[in-house]
Amino acid sequence: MTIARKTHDRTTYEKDAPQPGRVLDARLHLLDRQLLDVDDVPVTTIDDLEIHATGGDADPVGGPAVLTNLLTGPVLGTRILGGRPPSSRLERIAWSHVRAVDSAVKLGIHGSQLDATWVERWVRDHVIGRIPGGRHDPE
Amino acid sequence: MILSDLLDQPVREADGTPVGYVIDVRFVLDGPPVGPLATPRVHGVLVSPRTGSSFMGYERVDVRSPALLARWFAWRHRGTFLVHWQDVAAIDEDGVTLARDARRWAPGYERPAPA
Amino acid sequence: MGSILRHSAVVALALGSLAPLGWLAGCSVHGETGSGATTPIGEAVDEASSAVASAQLTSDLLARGRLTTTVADTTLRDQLHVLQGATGALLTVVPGDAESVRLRADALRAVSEAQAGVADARVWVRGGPGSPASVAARLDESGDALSSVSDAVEAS
Amino acid sequence: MKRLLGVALGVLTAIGGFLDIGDLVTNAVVGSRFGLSLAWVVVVGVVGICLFAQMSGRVAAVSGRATFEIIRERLGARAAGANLAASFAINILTLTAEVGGIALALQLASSVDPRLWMPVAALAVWLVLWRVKFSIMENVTGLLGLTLVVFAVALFQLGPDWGELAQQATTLAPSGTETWPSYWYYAIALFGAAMTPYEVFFFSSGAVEERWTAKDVGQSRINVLVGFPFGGVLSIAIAACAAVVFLPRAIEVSSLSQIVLPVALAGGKLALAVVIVGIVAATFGAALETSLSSGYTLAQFMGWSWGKFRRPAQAARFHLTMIVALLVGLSILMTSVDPVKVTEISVVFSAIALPLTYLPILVVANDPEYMGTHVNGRATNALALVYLVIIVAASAAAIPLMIATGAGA
Repeated sequence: MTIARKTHDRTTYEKDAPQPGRVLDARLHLLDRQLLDVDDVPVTTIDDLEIHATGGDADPVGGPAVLTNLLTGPVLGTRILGGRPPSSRLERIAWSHVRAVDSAVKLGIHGSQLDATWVERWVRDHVIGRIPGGRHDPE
Repeated sequence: MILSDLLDQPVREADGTPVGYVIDVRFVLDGPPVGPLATPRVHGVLVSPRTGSSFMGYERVDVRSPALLARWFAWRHRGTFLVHWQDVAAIDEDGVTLARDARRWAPGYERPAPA
Repeated sequence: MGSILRHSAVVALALGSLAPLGWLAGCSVHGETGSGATTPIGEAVDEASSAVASAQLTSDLLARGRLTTTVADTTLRDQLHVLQGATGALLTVVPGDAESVRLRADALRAVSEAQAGVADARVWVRGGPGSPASVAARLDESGDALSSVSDAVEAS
Repeated sequence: MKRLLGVALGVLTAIGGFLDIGDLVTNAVVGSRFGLSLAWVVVVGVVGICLFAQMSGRVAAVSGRATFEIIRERLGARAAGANLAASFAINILTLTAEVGGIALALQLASSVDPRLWMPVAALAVWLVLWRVKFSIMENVTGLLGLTLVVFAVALFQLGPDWGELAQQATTLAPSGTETWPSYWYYAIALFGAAMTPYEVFFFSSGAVEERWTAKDVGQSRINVLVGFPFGGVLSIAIAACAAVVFLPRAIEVSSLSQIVLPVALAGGKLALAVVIVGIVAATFGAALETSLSSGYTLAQFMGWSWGKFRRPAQAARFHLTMIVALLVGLSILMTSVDPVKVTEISVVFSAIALPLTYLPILVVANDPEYMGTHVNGRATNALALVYLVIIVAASAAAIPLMIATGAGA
């Protein structure tokens, strides 16, 4: 997949101006990172991101745009085969819930408030919770 | 827009000549704070002429070790450049089209002091 | 680099699931003549003599009170499985010439003799008739038979 | 005094926890066929696992991220997904071998058919995973596993010809009827037995389970650098016992019952009882570690809540994964496949899967955004790069050699 042989290799471009805020690259800092809730309990992994024009328009091209939602959902199947699940199937977590980004992305709210954890809650209530001793601390 | 519709897409200049692939999208946290953190503004897209998938970010950060590995990854992604978001003219099914006089910037960025 | 890892991961995955099944299905059938036919006979005989040697060591240790009955019984039982495997390998060999047919017959006789010896040893281990001396003699005899067949195979 | 006790406990657990059914079987088979001419591979493998475990433990302690979280972050969902599938399949294979090992060891103690022990062993493993605290589980199996020191004691009591053993250890070539392909095949099997990926998943997730911080990195380094080499010495002792007893008698090791014979020869019934306890503890500990690793890898990839420090109800899918993994392993065993054969295959596939886990960890251990000032030193990086070459070479050569030698037949 190499393109445009003519671009000579040793090009060095001018350095971008230092930015007023922290720099986050999607793939390097956000995508596929662990998402932890306010008690540092893992909620899910960030599968995708959603951006909107600052005015809220879904098509962000042509004007300033911002990151609005972290997305999570049944991505593995489509990721392996390519493409992505329809956007209706993706669970949205607003950026306003995010309290920190370091080796994991940390939310300021409790995991149970998010739909992303309904599978966990279902397995807990219907499978693990049913087995005796499931709700006690290991000793 | 869902970001994975943008990542790995081919990139063309205004006159149609292909220049590479989108390997990442850069945000800068300098928008109005809607929650504990500032809103991430879409600052630009990172384009690599060689391969669609960026790998471990070696081409952007100043991680120099382990030496052999770092040099090999950086070599593989040489020529990666940043295009500001306002220089992105259009995004459609067959890829990203840059504005006519789109400026190219170095992919590196100021690293926060080690934790 | 990501793609290389991906491909090796997929290869590992594919083989991860296929190979154990293929491997557990047992070895391929040999059907050549000349030394091609005798090597599998030699291998089966080596397996059998390894089983007999293990049985000799086990019964000797038990006789000297250095081994518990349960471990001795388990070891002999495992070695019987090895001997069955050796017999199975010998039966599936398709010898091409008269000499390898004869070698195969000798090998089968020696291995079945070894099987009987080890089975009787197990009877003694569990407190049945027999004595350390009789068991040892029986095993030495089948051990010698196997080594003579093995020498004949090498000579062929 | 308490700190000293903590250090001692850590070291002893590392020694006891080092050996599993893969080490036991592979070292015995290699000893019975090649004598000590492959002992150098154990040394290479032990240095490798010391480097790798210490690096992944440091990454987990400093960044708070366990191995598979990092693999997903660094490789992205697709490459990490393929990596997960391969690592998970091989982990199930190893888990199957370990549970089979428990059943075989219990058969030695009871002469009851192993297929009756297998469900009992799987249930016992699950019960411990369900109720027992992480550190208690780790320390008990580790300390009991220490009884495998009896192999070293047995070696001395056998009064071997040390000169001949040393001569074997220095001739890096197959002897007698063994061919070069099978020599290298078993070299890879030994390397895979020493550097199994599940040990790294378990070690780094354990650092998060026990809430290590940068302060604890020093302690973990002592555990690893003292404990694992001792484990390696025990591996070589197993091979040496096999070499001394089986090589002259041309006995090919194909069952666990044979592996204990040298110990019985040297130390009689007492030593035999000790070694059986040791094997049960080692295989039981390894079965716990491999089940946990199956839970860790999947949960960390998918971002589920995981960890034994949490109540099972707070890590529901993590525990469900472990239950399913144990059931899959048990069902494979109930097809009366020979656990020793499964073990021989699992160690080779461990060697194949190693690069998939090693590379991301090596990269992250050098990334200041994760590690701050605790990035790899220059020496560690040099050694790590040498091992990257060894690991990729072993992984690439494994499959062709497996075909060439019919899996070491």
